[in-house]
Amino acid sequence: MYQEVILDHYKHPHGRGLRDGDAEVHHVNPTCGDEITLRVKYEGTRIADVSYEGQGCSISQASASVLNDLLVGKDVTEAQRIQGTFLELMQSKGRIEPDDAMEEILEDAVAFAGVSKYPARVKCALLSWMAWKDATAQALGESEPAERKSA
Amino acid sequence: MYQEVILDHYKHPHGRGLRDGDAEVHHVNPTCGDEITLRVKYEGTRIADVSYEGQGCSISQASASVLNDLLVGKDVTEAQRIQGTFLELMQSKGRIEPDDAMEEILEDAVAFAGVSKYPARVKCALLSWMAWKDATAQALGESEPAERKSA
Amino acid sequence: MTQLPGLLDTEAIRKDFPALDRVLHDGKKLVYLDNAATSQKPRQVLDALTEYYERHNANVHRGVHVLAEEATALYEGARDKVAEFINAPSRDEVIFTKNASESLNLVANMLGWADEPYKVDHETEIVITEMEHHSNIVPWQLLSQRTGAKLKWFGLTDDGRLDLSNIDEVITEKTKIVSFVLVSNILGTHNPVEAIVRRAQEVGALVLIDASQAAPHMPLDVQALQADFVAFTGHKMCGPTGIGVLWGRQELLEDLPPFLGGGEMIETVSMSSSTYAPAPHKFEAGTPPIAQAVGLGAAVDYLQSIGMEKVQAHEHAITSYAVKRLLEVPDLKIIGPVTAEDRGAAISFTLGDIHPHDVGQVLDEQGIAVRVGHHCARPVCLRYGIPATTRASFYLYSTPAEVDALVEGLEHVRNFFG
Amino acid sequence: MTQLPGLLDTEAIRKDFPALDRVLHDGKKLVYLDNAATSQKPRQVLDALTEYYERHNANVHRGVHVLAEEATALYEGARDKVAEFINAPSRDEVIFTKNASESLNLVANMLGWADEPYKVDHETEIVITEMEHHSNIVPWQLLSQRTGAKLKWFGLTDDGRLDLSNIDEVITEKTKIVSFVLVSNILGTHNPVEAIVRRAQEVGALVLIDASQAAPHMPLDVQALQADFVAFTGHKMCGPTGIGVLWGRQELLEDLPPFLGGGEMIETVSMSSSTYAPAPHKFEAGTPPIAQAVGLGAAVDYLQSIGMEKVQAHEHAITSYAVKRLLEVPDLKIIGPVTAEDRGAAISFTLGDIHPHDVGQVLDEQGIAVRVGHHCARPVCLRYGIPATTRASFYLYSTPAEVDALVEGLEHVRNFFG
Ligand SMILES: Cc1ncc(COP(=O)(O)O)c(C=O)c1O
Ligand SMILES: Cc1ncc(COP(=O)(O)O)c(C=O)c1O
Repeated sequence: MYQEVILDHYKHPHGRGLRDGDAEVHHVNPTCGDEITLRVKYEGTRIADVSYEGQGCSISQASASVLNDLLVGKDVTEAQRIQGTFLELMQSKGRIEPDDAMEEILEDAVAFAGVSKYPARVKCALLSWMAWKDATAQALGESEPAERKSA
Repeated sequence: MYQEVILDHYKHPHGRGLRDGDAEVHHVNPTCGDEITLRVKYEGTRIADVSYEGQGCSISQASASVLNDLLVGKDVTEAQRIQGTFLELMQSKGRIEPDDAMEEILEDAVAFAGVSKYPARVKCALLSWMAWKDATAQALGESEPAERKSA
Repeated sequence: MTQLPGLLDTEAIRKDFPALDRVLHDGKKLVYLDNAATSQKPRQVLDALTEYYERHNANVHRGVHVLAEEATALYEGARDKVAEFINAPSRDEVIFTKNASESLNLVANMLGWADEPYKVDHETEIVITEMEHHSNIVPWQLLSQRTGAKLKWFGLTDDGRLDLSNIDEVITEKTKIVSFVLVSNILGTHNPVEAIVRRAQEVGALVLIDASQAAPHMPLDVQALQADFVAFTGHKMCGPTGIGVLWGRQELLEDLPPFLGGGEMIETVSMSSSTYAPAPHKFEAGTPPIAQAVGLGAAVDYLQSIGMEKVQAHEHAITSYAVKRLLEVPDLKIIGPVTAEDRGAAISFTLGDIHPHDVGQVLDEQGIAVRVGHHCARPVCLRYGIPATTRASFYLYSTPAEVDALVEGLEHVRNFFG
Repeated sequence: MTQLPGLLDTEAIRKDFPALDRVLHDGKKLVYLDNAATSQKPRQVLDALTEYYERHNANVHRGVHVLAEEATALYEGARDKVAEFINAPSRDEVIFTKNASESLNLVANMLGWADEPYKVDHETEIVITEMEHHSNIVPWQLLSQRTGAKLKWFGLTDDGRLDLSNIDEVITEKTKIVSFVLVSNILGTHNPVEAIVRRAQEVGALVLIDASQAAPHMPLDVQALQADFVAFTGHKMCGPTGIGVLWGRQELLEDLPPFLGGGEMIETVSMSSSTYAPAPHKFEAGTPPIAQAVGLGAAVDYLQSIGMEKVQAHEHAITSYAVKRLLEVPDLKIIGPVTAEDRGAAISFTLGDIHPHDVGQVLDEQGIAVRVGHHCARPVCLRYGIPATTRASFYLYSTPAEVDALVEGLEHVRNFFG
């Protein structure tokens, strides 16, 4: 499960550190103590920045780094699509073999396909993604209340 | 386990019916609903009568009949010895093969040796004997309080 | 051999159950008619247990090693199987306990510690019936003693049915919970769920159904029952001892407080306070009965490979035949419904004045295993003024020939004590 | 191969444990170092289970047929074996539960519903320690929330021992119960019983000892411990899942109220009230874990055939060796005592910045099964400021070669994430 890509992101995380944001959330995985503090910064519906601090295993750390890579600069709708695809992959119990279409959407994140075979680790991989979803709901929910329901 | 002797006592119980007594007790075996009401009549320390009414299985009924046979007319010390021997036999889990000495003491009651192999039935065989012990403690305890402790 | 419509191929089925080959008392083949107490186990279940212990044994959840992952997948997979077996809307509504008794106590305790609107206290009432198993009486007596709630119950008719004539007085606005048995283990009666559930819903009371004698014998659909909780036990349905089930509606399991505290049921613990995992784990403290859940999963697979409709039809045929044959025995009186309609495959009876202990013992000498006593339902014996009954109870491997053996055995009992 | 004094003949012993032959990930032989979570089961235990189900399976107590009598004798025989194993003054003091967690909750609940002098209420205090398993924390938190009693605890020293320096302030005249772990499942610490028991007796508090990590590994003598209750669990001591034990002093079991209500635990039941059977049955509601008790009896036989002193000596030797070898691994820090004195065979550690999840996963790829996380003792992790640990834990079949494999595996982990 430890793809080279994952180890790279773990050892050299992208975008790590807390910077200015519109909303901040703190998520914990109580079963293993993995933690993340994550901030999102929006310009309209465009993701200007995702910054984060945390501690945890290589999977949760690398996943946050990949998230930063993938989502920063995207429009929120596009980002939600990516998040949905990543969730689908992680919940596939190893049954999805990422194809070209999926690789186009997920880029480096397809390296996590192998993690989905390990139920105990799926939560690690999803920690930052769940935090991002939450933070986005807060950030956009406040300025555009109509969207709140869908969050 | 159903020795001829036991069936005889069951079908033709000796001394059944409630007659005058110095003490009366009511014992129940809650697991099977067997019940006995038993009275003892003493003349000094001699057992003048043991009378009883009850409902229950052949073993509990026959055992009361045998008790009546064995104990009426005996002195209480002798009766206690018989009761002790019967208790020992019933708790032997089929490991005691009654010898002549035991047969001398227990007479018909040795027929219950086979019952001791059936843990669920031992309580049935002992019901009347426990009732008798209790009633005796009451009857003699009241007139001779010094004996109460040993009951 | 007697041919009845609806019978299963018992010759094939019996090959799966090693215990049925047991020979007793110099050469008498076991006739096992004590299925309401516990069922025998098919080879498939024993193999699942052995395979679990020999290859996959580990503690579940949170483990990152292969064995822990396999054990978790097997344990949680058993939950999926049970959920499907009872048509639960969600697998997370299936709680594994140690037996039906724990399942029933679990509900009683949840309600004792609950907040409004569920809370049982001295201003509220609990409703059960006179035909409950002790495991569905004593927990409510304890709850009533400890909270001051009033315990009420439905009585029985002379022919062994629930007397619901006063249902509106028994179940009232004060009622918080109605708990009753779906199929009685002593009378065999199959109770009318709908009338009770309708009245309970009218007054906003929760409904708990004790399906211990139903789950093994007929299709069980918790959604169709419309109850809030359903309890049953593994060992009566081809599964191992040491495992029971409580199904409960998700929102209730979310709202109600936990019962046993410990490992597995928590989300996060500090010395001063803890938060709890979502159901079902919230109610599964400590290392669960892992192998036993796996065994129960295999039992469910086994029963479903035969089909619960077919099991039910088989038992109905056997029960009809047994009722008819038993009524031919002089002095035999069935305690409970004397037809096979709306009844399960447990038949209690008395035989003249002969005490059930003697009936059971003499039958045992012929290799026939029945249960005698009050069958953990003493109020039923009190109601009918008898100290005890003899009970023959059938299952998917029971045959008409075994009914015949029972009837013959009873003739022998009569002669013996005649 | 490394030769250490006091080792058992593991070559022979390992032949009894089929799971130890398991081969993982294309040809890697299982190195099972997760024994504190659960132990593997010897063939003898699996055979006892199968034999029970194939020949003797029936519900226990009150049955007059052969199978019911055999099942009862086997079940009650297992109680005799366990009583002897822990040197209980009476077999009737041994209660079978579903796991240690139930045993611990059982005591908490008895005290919550007890009369004076045992009653726990808002004027009284409960004492535990910071190194308890969640199963010995959450029941007391629940009891404290529900009764208003104050929950207090002993803290830990930097080297993983109980800090008893303030024992007279922690255990006071208000203390009703002191519950603590004999051997910690996360730190490995073996706690000093005598000092705590002496102080508890001084103030008249009851003492409950959680021996879950002791019973499998050393001679356990409940009389020598001088506690009032001792809890442990079957699956960690070569027994099946689904069975635990609570030993309690007879007079307490007589005085204290029941917990779960139902079949088996009663003397007589009517609709309006019930009386209870004497202990142990009073605390065993419903069909007990019959096969699991039989399996635990076989496990006890197995352990005694080897001898608990020898098991202890073996584990001491392995633990000494493991502590020494682990301390050679760069960046490895043992959480808990760094000697083999007064410690059990569970060793927790951190490895530099590498998260335990990653340590465990990479070890698993080499066939080495360890546990990672907070080990159901999160307050210990909080105390030492770490999110989790990696834990290797040994048993009677563990070998020095397995310790070597672990150390080699850890080197690999360091290189991998280095
Ligand atoms: C010290 C300690 N106490 C209690 C328990 C709980 O045992 P069980 O999970 O079998 O209830 C465990 C094991 O998980 C333990 O290690
Ligand atoms: C109707 C009914 N309810 C509850 C129970 C209790 O089941 P268990 O003994 O497995 O807890 C039984 C069986 O004994 C039963 O027949």
